[in-house]
Amino acid sequence: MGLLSKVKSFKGGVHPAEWKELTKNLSFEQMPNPNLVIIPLAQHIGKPANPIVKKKDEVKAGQIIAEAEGFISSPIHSPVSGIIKDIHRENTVSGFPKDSIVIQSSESNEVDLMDILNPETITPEEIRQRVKAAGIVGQGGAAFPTFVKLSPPEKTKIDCVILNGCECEPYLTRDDRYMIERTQDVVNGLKLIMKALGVKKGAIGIENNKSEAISKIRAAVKNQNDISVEILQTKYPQGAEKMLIKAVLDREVPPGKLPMDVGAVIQNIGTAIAIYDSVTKGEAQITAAITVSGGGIKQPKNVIVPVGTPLKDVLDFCGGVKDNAVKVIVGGPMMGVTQFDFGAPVMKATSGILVLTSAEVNAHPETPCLKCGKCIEVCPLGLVPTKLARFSQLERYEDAENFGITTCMECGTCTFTCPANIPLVQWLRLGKQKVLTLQREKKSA
Amino acid sequence: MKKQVTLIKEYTKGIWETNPVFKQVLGMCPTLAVTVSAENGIAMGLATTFVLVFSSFIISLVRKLIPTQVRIASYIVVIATFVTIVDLVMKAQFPELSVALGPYIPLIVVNCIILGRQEAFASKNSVGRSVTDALGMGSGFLLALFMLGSIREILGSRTILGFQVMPNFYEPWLIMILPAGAFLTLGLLMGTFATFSARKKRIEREFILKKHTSSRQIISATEGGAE
Amino acid sequence: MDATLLIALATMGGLGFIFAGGLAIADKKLRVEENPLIGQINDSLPGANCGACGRAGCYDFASNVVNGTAPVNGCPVGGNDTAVIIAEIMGVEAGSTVKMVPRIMCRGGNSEAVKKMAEYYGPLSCKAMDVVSGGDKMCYYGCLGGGDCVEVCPFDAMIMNENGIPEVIEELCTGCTMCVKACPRNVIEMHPIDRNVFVFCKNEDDPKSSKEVCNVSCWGCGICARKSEGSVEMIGFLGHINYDKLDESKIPFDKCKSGAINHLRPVIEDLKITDVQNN
Amino acid sequence: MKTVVKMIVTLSLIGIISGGFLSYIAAWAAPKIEKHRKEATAKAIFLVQPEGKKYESVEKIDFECYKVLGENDQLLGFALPYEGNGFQGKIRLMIGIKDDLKEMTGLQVLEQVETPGLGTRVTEEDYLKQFVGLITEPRIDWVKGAAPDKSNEIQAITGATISSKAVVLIVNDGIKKLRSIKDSGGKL
Amino acid sequence: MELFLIFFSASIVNNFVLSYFLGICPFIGVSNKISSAVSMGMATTFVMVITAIVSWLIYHMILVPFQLEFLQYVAFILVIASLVQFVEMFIKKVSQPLYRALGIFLPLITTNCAILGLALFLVLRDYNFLESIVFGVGAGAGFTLALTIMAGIREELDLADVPKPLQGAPITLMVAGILALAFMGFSGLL
Amino acid sequence: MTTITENPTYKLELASSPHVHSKWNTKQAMWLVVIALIPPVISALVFFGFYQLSIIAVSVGFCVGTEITIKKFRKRKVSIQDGSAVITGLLLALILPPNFSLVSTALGAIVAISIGKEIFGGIGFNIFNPALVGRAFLQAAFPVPMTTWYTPNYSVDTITSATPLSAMKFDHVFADISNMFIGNIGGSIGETSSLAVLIGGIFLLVIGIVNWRVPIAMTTGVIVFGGIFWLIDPVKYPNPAFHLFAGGFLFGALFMATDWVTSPLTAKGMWLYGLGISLMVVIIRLFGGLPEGVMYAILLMNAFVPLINKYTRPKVFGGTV
Repeated sequence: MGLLSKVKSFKGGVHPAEWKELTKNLSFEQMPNPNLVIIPLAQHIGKPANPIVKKKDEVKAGQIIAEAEGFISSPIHSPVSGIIKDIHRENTVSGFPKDSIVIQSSESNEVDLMDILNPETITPEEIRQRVKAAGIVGQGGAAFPTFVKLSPPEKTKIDCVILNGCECEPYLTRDDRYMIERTQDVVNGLKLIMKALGVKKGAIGIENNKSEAISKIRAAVKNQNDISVEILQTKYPQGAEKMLIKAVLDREVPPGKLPMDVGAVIQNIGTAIAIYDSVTKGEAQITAAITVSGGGIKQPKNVIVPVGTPLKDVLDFCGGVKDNAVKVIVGGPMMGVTQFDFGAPVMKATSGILVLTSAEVNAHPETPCLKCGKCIEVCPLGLVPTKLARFSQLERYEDAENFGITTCMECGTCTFTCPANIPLVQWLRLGKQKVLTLQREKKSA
Repeated sequence: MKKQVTLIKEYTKGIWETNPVFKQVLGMCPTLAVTVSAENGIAMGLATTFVLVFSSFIISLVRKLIPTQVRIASYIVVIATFVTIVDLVMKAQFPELSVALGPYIPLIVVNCIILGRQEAFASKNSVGRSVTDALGMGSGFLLALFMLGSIREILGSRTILGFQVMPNFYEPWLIMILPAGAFLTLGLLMGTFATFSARKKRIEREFILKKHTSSRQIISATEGGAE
Repeated sequence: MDATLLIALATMGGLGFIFAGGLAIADKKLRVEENPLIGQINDSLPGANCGACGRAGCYDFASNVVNGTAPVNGCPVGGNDTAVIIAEIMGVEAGSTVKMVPRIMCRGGNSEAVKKMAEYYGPLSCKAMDVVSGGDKMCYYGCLGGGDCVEVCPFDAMIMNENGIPEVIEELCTGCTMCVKACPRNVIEMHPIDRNVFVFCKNEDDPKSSKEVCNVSCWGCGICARKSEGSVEMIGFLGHINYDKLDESKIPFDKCKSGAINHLRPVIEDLKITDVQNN
Repeated sequence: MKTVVKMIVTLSLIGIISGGFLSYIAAWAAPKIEKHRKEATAKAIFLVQPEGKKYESVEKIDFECYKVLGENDQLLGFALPYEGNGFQGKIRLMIGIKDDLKEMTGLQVLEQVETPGLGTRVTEEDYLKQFVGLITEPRIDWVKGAAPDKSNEIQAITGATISSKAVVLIVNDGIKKLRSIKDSGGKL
Repeated sequence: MELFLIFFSASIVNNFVLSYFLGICPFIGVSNKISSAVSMGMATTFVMVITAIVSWLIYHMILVPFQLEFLQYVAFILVIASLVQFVEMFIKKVSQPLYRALGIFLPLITTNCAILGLALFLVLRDYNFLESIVFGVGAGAGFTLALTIMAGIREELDLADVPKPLQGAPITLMVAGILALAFMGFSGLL
Repeated sequence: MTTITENPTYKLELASSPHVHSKWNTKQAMWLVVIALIPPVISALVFFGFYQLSIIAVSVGFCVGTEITIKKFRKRKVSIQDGSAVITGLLLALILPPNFSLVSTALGAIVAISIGKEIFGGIGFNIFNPALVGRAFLQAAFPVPMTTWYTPNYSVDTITSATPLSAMKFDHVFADISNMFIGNIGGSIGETSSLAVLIGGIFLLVIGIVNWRVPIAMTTGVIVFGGIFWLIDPVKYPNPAFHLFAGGFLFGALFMATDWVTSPLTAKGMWLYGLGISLMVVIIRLFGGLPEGVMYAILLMNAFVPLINKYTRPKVFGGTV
């Protein structure tokens, strides 16, 4: 195949066990509407949405129940038909309670749809408006409102759109399945994004462990000169924006800057599908495609669930949790969040629910740092995690800032590698938060 | 401005509370260099005390006459004069000791203890008080030097003040009379001092703690409210 | 010998003359204006320039004190006396007002009080726990029990009690507020030592939620506010004591079901060390 | 201006007083110090030339050297203070040699800064007594680990080879210097 | 070659701090940050060179001709104290940035035994004028080296769990002890 | 919060991401180092006899004992099972001369752990290699026994012999390289047999416990620096191969300098560190007063590691902050 010679990548990174075979070959299943859905108003980065319904209101699936508040925000649609039960604080998968709308769903399966647009004749402005109206947020995990990404400032020159098909997190197979099952839609979604941004160059970056997806996508873009398929080394965190840009375009995003600033826009496979669906079917983002996997779940599955479904319902749909489970994680195992409340709901950007056993977690007690330097070797961002963690532990935030702690993206490679099992990411996250707070204080003072 | 304390207190504080070597970490150079034996330590301590006392005497005597700009220069000349006297007398009367203490006698001039006491104390206090303070500091310094010297001599050459105290089968650790040994011993000794101070503090704290737990001020949660 | 004596006198006198003159001229020509406080503090320092403070000499230390980057008691050579003088120069008053001590506004410790949903794994430090889903206690307002305040106290004036909640040993506390800064949840507040009544809760949630996560939380029922004639005010779902108008006798302690509003147990003088030793 | 005058006067005065005081003390101490120095030299000289009764400085050479005279003022040999590099610093020796410069009468170490316990063993009697009666021609040599079998050899100290060697080299150098003066017809 | 040996000996093999115990006070006091250690080292080197020049001149031009060797301590220290004060004032006037970087360390140098020790060594070892200067530079470089290494180690130790009683001066002394052990490896190089 | 579900039957863990972990942990790595030290131990017994086993036992025993005592005294968790004290004990024993006094060995072990490690706060915080601190202390304390060497397979009346390095230094005799490779020479207990050291060291390199950069940098350095002098004067100076196999070079390169804690963090730093060690080794061996300098060279470079780390910090991705 000659693939090996062309495999692109970045410096650093790790190779965690993949575990993708659990769900790799399973098609998506549609999950029935749950009895109760909980919709947090902050499902995206930026300002939380503003609820426009009241308690006891009746809503239809697809109806807007909360409006975007400000530029970086996103509207929220009801995923089910039913009655608003309450609007108050609920636990979320992020681990912190947020103001949420609780809807008691009714039997009705009726869905409010927007008008269908023709992807061939649609204008860039129409795409942006549709993306905004559909409440689409990035599916990569950060949940950045997609509409904002598609509206770069005038001065910024963008020359390439990269579709992120890496899915470098272990276990997760959602993007892989999307590329296999809806190959053409992925490509069409990419075209819509390119059109919205007026960009002539598109690329789909796929890790070389997804051979089926690669061959299907390759076939789909065979006659497209403006879209290339980039085969990337299977390595975590290949799917991180900065790493992907480095691998595909060999450009480095400076700390504190966005991919836009080096002329690239990254979109997730799931986002492309969502954009395509919103245009061609008029669907708002009211479902989430997620991988439910791990050694602790009885039937690993790729499922499509209504946004707001409590974890408990999803887990039950997949056969329930085995008794030897120790961790329930929303997101991938490297960057996801452990759950303690199964009442917390699936959000728009949720990519997976993992139930892990202690054998998979492979946790050992923490021992002192031996300065082996492995964390530095694997850090894709050229940081010194061991020092940064210690600075943060000793509250020496100024030193941490000087060592570039704000660059950290919490990818978890350092902690994964650390032979001393030091929770580096935890300390780094803490330090980063403190440093950012201090910076803000300094600016306002 | 300052609380007047008794002369006895003025004397004893230099020995323990503000011991120049262990607490203030001053005068390290002679402390480390000459304490190869207890005898050298005593000699150096006496020499330093001599200079300290006489400089304090002179400076507290003339403290009001010296303009601030030439303060340090004047003090240091006075100190240097006394050091030279010590040096000459030692060379004349105790030639062997003078060889052992070698180049470190002149360095008494720049021993921070002496200049420090002049600036901090002698230049602000009466003659009697200054001399007492100088004697105290000198004694503290002497004590520290003697301790360090004894330990190094016992371990490094099995003797103390020339008398053999360690059995013959004990092989002397030559490192103790090398620079490295000096650093390590002083470091450990200071650590030991600090441990004792910390222990004293901890015992005090435990005493208070006992009182505290018996009269605990925050109602524990299980006692709850009215229910 | 006389010649030597004369030459010696001449040399030393000459050297003294030259350097004194040089310094005098330098003093006149090269004088640089600066904050007079620095000079004052510098004068009160031992002047040995020994570097024991970790600064480059006494003058540097003095300017650091004036800038606020060095503590007034930072000179180990001068000791306490010097520290007092410097503090006076700097206008730092000591002990002029009522002593302030930290109070912990949470009682939800390890006992049944607070619900825990999962076992926390990771460093036992409040600030680190706080970034992992806000710790393992269901309450997002209360004490995390990691003991950061105990750790940070420079005077060893804090201990964790058997309930996993920190306690202040008032005799040792100097009111430095290090613990207040260390608490990621802002559970610790500074209060005058003679204050006796507090609302031991920070939970601002609605009654249902706060009741569900903790037995000793303020449920926000507001009964204390209604009955105490202004001694307690409700802000949202949380009671706040108005210390200006406080009348202890008006507060219906027995009406507070959770006991969130409460007073410190009075110091029982008779219960002394003997009791503890008997245990 | 007044302060300037005061400064100058004070410092000069202190300088003058100090200078005067010190000259006085120095005048008292100098002869004693000189005496100690002489005594120390004499002691070393008679240690390396045990039969000597008297000594006098050799004139007209550019380094220090003493003639040692016996009971009847006959020339026994020379005592040469000589220094060179040891293991860690300078070693200063007092070399005792017969007047024909062919046989040593003794050796003393005046100053050294060798490693305590190792290099300092060159000051021990066991080592130094090897030099008594040692033949210096063609040069002094050393052997290791075994007893010397030639009359111009000494045994180096185990573990302090460098210092032992250094001492031998210094002695050789010193003797060479004396010899060169003698050979060039100089008067010793 | 002779000059190089003097430099090498003064800076490494017979390091002032680690084998002569000179300048220990600032070595312990100012070695907590690399930046200040380097500045202190530079300032000391600067003063050492000046001291070497001036004290050589005073000794050989005044004290020896008039047989006043017994005045050397008084004379040297007077020179050093005044000189340092003068240099400090001068730098403070001329360049504030330089003063902040270097000048503030100057007062600390007056009572630095290393300076007086240097002056006395010059006399003891009978160096000529050029050798004196090289010796001054070498000693200064050695002092800077020891100070910088120590500062590096102490910055590292700030992150370590050093037992409380050993924190500060004791651990510094013990590290110095181990450093002295390590520097023994160079013994006999010259 | 109306929807809190009741606690399930299984125990849930709350922890920070990432939630999976690589297979390596410190304990495992440490014990693998112990395994890698078995060949040198065997070579010690083969060449110098079974008395050496008691030195090793005393050294390990006192290291472990000291660590436990200090940890107890400081009221810290005793973590002896991580094997670090055992390694220190083994390393210390293997760099002592054969037939060394057991009392002194015990002293060395105590110093190694207490002054070499615990005063800094225990494992991970030490600046210097503990075993080398112990050995340097012994060298300074008992210089004579520490430089008394025995020939391998000595008979009843023990014969002291010179190490190849001291023979080179003082008598300009170069030992046979093949003997040096096998270990049939005088020297420290575990250092003499280059073969045994290589077996253990390469095992560590292959399983990836030690970073290859340090040993490679040291080897390159010693070949280059040693080679330069050899080319200048092949009679006076030994060839690079001699440097490589003599004394404790290989042992130092593979087991001492590669110590995680006391070596630099970054690749660039490791190169600098290795080259620095080898330069110092060559200088001390050829010009210093001591015949062997690997120990001092490593200790000296240990002191430089904080500075090396500071100045070889990797570039932050995308430029400076």
